[in-house]
Amino acid sequence: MELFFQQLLNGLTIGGVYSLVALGLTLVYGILHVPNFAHGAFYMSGAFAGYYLMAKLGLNYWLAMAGAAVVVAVISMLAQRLVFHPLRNAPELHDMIAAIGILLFLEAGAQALFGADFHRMPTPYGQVVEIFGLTAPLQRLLIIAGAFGLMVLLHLFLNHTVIGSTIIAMAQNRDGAALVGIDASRVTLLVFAISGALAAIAAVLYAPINLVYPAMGNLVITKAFVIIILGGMGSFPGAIVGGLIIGMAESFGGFYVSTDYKDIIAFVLLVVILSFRPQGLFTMKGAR
Amino acid sequence: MLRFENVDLHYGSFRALSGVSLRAAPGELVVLLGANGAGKTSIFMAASGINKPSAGSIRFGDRELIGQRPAQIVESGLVHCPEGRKLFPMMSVRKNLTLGAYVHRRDKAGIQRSIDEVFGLFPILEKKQDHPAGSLSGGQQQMVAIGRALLGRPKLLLLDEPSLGLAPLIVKQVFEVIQRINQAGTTVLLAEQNAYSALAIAHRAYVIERGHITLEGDRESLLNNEAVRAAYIG
Amino acid sequence: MLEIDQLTKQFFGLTAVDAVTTRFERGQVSAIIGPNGAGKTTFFNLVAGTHKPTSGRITFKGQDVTGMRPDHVARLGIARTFQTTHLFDNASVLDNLIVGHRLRTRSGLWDVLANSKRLQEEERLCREKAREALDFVGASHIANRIAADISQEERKRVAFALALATDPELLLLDEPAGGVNPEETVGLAALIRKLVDHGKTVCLIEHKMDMIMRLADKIVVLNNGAKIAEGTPAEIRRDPHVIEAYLGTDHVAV
Amino acid sequence: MRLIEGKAGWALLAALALAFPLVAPNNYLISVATLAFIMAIAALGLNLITGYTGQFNLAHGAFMAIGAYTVGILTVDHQVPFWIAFALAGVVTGVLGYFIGLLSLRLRGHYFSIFTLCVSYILFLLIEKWESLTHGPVGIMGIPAPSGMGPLRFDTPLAQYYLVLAFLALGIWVMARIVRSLLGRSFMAVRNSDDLAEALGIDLMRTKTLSFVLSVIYAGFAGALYAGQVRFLGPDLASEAVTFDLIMFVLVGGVGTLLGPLVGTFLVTWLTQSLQFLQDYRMVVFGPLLVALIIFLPDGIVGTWLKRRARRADAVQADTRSHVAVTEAKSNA
Amino acid sequence: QDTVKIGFTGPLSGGAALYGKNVVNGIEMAIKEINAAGLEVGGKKVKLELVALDDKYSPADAAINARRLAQQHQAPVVFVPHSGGIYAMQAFNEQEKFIVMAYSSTPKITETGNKLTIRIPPTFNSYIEPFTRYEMKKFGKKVGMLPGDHEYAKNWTQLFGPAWEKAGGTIASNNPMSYNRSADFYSGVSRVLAEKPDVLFVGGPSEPTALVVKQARELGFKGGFLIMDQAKLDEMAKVTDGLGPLEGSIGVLPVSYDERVGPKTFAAAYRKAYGADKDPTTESSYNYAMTHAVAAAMKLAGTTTDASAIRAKMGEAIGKLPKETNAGEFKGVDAVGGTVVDPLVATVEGGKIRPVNLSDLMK
Ligand SMILES: Nc1ncnc2c1ncn2[C@@H]1O[C@H](COP(=O)(O)OP(=O)(O)OP(=O)(O)O)[C@@H](O)[C@H]1O
Ligand SMILES: Nc1ncnc2c1ncn2[C@@H]1O[C@H](COP(=O)(O)OP(=O)(O)OP(=O)(O)O)[C@@H](O)[C@H]1O
Ligand SMILES: [Mg+2]
Ligand SMILES: [Mg+2]
Repeated sequence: MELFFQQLLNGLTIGGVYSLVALGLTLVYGILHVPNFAHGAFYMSGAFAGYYLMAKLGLNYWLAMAGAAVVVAVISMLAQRLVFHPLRNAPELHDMIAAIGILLFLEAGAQALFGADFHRMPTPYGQVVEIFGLTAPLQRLLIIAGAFGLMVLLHLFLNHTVIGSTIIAMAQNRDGAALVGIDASRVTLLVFAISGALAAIAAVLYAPINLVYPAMGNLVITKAFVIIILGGMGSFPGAIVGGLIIGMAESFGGFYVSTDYKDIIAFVLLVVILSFRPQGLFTMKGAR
Repeated sequence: MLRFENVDLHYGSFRALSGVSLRAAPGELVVLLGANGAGKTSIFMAASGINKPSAGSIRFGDRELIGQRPAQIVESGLVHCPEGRKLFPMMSVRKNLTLGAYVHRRDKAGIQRSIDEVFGLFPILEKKQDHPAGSLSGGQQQMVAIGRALLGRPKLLLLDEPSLGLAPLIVKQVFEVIQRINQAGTTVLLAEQNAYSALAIAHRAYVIERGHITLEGDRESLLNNEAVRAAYIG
Repeated sequence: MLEIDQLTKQFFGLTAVDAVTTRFERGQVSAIIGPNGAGKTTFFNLVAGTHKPTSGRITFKGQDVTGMRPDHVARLGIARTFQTTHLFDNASVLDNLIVGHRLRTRSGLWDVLANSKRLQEEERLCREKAREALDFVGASHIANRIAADISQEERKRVAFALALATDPELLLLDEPAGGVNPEETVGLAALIRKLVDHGKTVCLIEHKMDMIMRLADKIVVLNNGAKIAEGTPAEIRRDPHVIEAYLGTDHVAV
Repeated sequence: MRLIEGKAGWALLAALALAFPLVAPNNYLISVATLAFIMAIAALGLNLITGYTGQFNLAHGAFMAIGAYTVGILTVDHQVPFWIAFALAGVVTGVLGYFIGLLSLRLRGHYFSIFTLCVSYILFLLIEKWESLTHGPVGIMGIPAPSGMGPLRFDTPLAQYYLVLAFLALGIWVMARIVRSLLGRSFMAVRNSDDLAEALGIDLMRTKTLSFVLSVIYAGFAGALYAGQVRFLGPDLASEAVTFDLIMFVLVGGVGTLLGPLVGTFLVTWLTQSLQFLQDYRMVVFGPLLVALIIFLPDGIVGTWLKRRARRADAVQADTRSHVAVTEAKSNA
Repeated sequence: QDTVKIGFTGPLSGGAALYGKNVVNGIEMAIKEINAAGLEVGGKKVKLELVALDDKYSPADAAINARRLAQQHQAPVVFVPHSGGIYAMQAFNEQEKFIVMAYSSTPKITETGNKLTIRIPPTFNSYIEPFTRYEMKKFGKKVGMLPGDHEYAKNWTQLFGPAWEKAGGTIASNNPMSYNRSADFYSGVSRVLAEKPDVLFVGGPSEPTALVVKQARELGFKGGFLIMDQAKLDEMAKVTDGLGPLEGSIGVLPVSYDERVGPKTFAAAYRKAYGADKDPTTESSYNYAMTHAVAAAMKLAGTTTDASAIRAKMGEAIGKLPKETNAGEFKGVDAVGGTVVDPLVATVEGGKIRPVNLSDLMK
């Protein structure tokens, strides 16, 4: 039983991180209708920014996290301005390839700046705590709390503030949004900033129990894509539930089936679910 | 109130508007008549800042609109109810209407009042207010689009083919509503295929053909113009 | 020719088409009218196979076509146009039309690789059909223009031609004169007549009452998905239900 | 007139390709070109499903790996002669493509793309994990070079070059036939609007599946040639990086054009080879270069050229029919 | 003065870039030293120059790079640090006449009969038995296997499992994990720990291996770690925050703990060249020593171009390498082209890394 709860906890941890990354992806998808392949590189940049601020500038964990969020938000907005904005009228294939260009650039850039080495981000929360007879590293609990707290905040922001609803409006009809006076370029920038910040925060939450290195984003981004089509592209609850499903599948699959096959489990799950619901779990209308 | 002077508009190398000049005085209801592809929508798109003219000037009050962003133009009181509706399909009808008042977002009470007025004009929308706008039929969506434009509290309202795809009964209502809006003090620029109904409520009208204004006049003179009758009223 | 029996379609609880029973006769123009959201387009989608009905039966020339895929339905001889005129926007008008006859051809991959007689024959046939259809609707002069660049009325005509190229017996036209000015509407109405004179059966959705009243042999009126009246134009014009739900009292005089 | 111009162009290309080894200073350039030809064959296939049929397949590289592994496994573990294994590579990818196509082509747009991305990942994992069949991460070594046919032998770089060139030429010829036929028109109809295509009686699923299978067969043969050329296979061949490379080739050259994949493959290959001196900074330069290409030449090199030519032709016509305005041809892949 | 190009192809970008960089660093250092000291071959002064090309770990790119190095740059030797690239190059290196300097301890690369291949690291066979003995004596007979799932780990696992059983041990479970790709080792580690093993067999790149160790300790594992030679104890200690969690481990001796003259001199020079905080790895030290060996072999053979002649002198050259430059403590080359080494291993006892002689463990 204890082992079961350990896996549950673990599933929540990775699920939470996946969800945060997937949320950023889903938000940008909603606005641009383009799967942002560079998102994994944003995640990686967030980890490096956090690492640099902590290890090199000696900032504390939370400040470093905020700093990383700002840095990546800026990178993300720059990518929007310099790359996606000029491509706004181009077919979607182009945005995808351009995103790959950004990814290559950021990955190589990180390597040029920080070297190809594995880095380790320190954390003040390295202790192992006991709750209800279960041992859990504090950082893992922090990840869970952080990830889900952020999701609630984001939900409130999108659905209960005017700025939030402008984002949703933009996602549904760009021209329509412009005609009611919503400034499209500002909203797009804002979405990119949020998306980047979410990736950075996810990275800084997760990095202390993992490693920081230039290719780290690739691991997460494939999963994030699985998640957003599992949940329905552009769907907010879909990203969260999808993240949890994949997190749990990996955790329990890795434990009860085999770690060797745990990645396959997630993908096979996707194939099965999409065979029954081709539009993903959370979209009502035809998948387009 | 609105003044186009020698406006040219290009799509790529194709010239959709050439030297268009027109005006609408405060309180007027001006109709644009023209065949399909004549350039009516292009005029509206230029005014609301979605498309950028390549030459000329568009003045709204004492403000030059060319070069301004759509958001700024809406804020100044020029609201465009577009052809093809451009609603937010997954949002509820009510939320669509509310966003229409985006530039007045701080005035919560005012928004509520305006929404009630729109429901008064189109009772069906009140019933459907919690449905996603995309699930409504074409005609109902057109009503939402007009309603949303009204929530922008237009000083000048641009209506692009509001009767397109509407049932006759509803078309009649729509024209009544437009007239009422106009009588309440809003200047209206209306593009229509339905020339007879449109002229019936208009003060003045322009006829546009292949991107040129070819005729201009008040209601009577156009209704009695043989060419116009033959071409647009039938 | 087309018999509809108790046809029903529900979307997430909303009944868009509600137990409609009717029939369309060969060689006639039938019209479907009704307020916005009455379920007219949905009705077409059901007949054409785009949506599967919740219940009910559709019989075409004695054959049950209920729930068939759109391409099957098309091959059986039902062609349709869309409410928002769909064309292949980045191809020339003629290229648009050549595919139109593809469903009547049989050459596959082997023919292509071997450049078989059949393929050459069929390619010629498709081209011929396309020209023919274009001539029929009077749009030969725009054959080489890019479809995205032609006017609304030309689009409507090309859409007709595209439907015609499939060699249909029944044409379903969704608002063929929507967004077209009165002068051009008359031209389109004449074209529809011409279709019928050439042996096609037509079923159309329209809001332009003058056109419908002049053109249709029979009118079906839908409201909230259900059929509220059916009959000749003269009958419909007088029907109190129709006046109340749709036309409004003014129109009686037309 | 245009036809002759086209034919002459192709003949010129063929002559260039045939003469290249005579002027190439060394085998290095010849083997770069050989590998580029192999990639170009795969890119041609990708262009069929993506450029002409409008379905953006992200598993293309994985199918190339399937073809390669078919050859590797059959020749190394079962001593099957190369050419028989080569033919079977096409069959295996085709059959697998058929089933994967059935499963994935029901999805539309990005769902299809990302679903295929996942399929690609599953195929990669299968190759990596199914050790008894694929040798897992250890890889397959000792794959024989293509065996000789009659008097021809294919064990020198030069011979391999001409062998691959012959297959490329065949691939182009078949592709040209397909896209210019009624079949190709059906594909393009599906790309342009699937609703309309369906209403016109085109069986969407059949058409898309056919295109998918044809396209992956190209990938399968490309993979088979790759196996015979590199003679070692590891699971990395199935990674998405290969697919991304292929997409890049198609896009840089011009999507939905016959020549595009070829031009793109050669140009990008040349670029990556010339940027080698930058070593680990290579991608810092290559990334932005790619972005710039996409932004400033959105139709790719061939696409831009064709469009310019079309516009010139249009301008000439416009003079003769003064009342008809001509908008620029809209491209929408 | 002639310039002779020394070729390298390996991953310089992407996930394995660090690995490639480490190899390049070693070669680069050696070349600088050789040029500074001045090299004379057949009475002519020659200057060595490194040409390093990126192949992103891809065999096809490695093959192309090798052709380029051999033909455009006339490089007589090409260093390559991954087996895929090695296999791809072995298909033609005898024709094109260049030596494959293979950095991979996979035994197969020297079993193919290729006459122009030098395998730089020793095969790992020699480690397995002593490692097994040590851990079994110290902690018990039940091993839980948590190796990586990459090629190298597979090869190790294949030999290790039977060896452990032969020594009288049992295998609780074998659970390979993707060290390079996985985002989380939690479930894999807990799965193996559920079987209550005495010893864990782990190994992959140092840092992820350290995460596995850390995870195991967090989940309450008290036994020892038998660490595959790919991971280095000193690098692992940086991730586990000290040697504490590594107590009871056995693995290869990190270069920086090697007290023999060659490695010690090298470690000092490496830190000087690349920064005091950079610990040298065997990737660097082995390739450094072999670059020196190549230069020496050229001198002995009296040619910078004839690959077979250079290859023939490699054994002698290695044997004659001065102690200061023989950072790998190589003794020579065996019949098939593999190096002969007496590697040192290390255990972690009392919070310290202790060098041990393999032969001592076998007693
Ligand atoms: N985005 C565009 N790109 C290219 N050409 C366009 C574009 N939009 C409109 N056009 C062309 O510009 C001309 C004028 O179009 P516009 O939409 O302004 O006409 P309209 O009078 O509103 O017609 P309708 O009655 O059909 O709405 C037409 O020939 C049309 O084809
Ligand atoms: N795919 C769908 N999903 C959900 N609801 C739908 C769908 N299609 C249509 N509806 C609903 O079915 C009802 C009938 O719509 P339909 O489009 O058939 O009306 P219509 O008679 O064609 O109207 P109009 O004249 O405005 O085009 C509407 O309430 C609409 O919201
Ligand atoms: Mg218009
Ligand atoms: Mg309709």
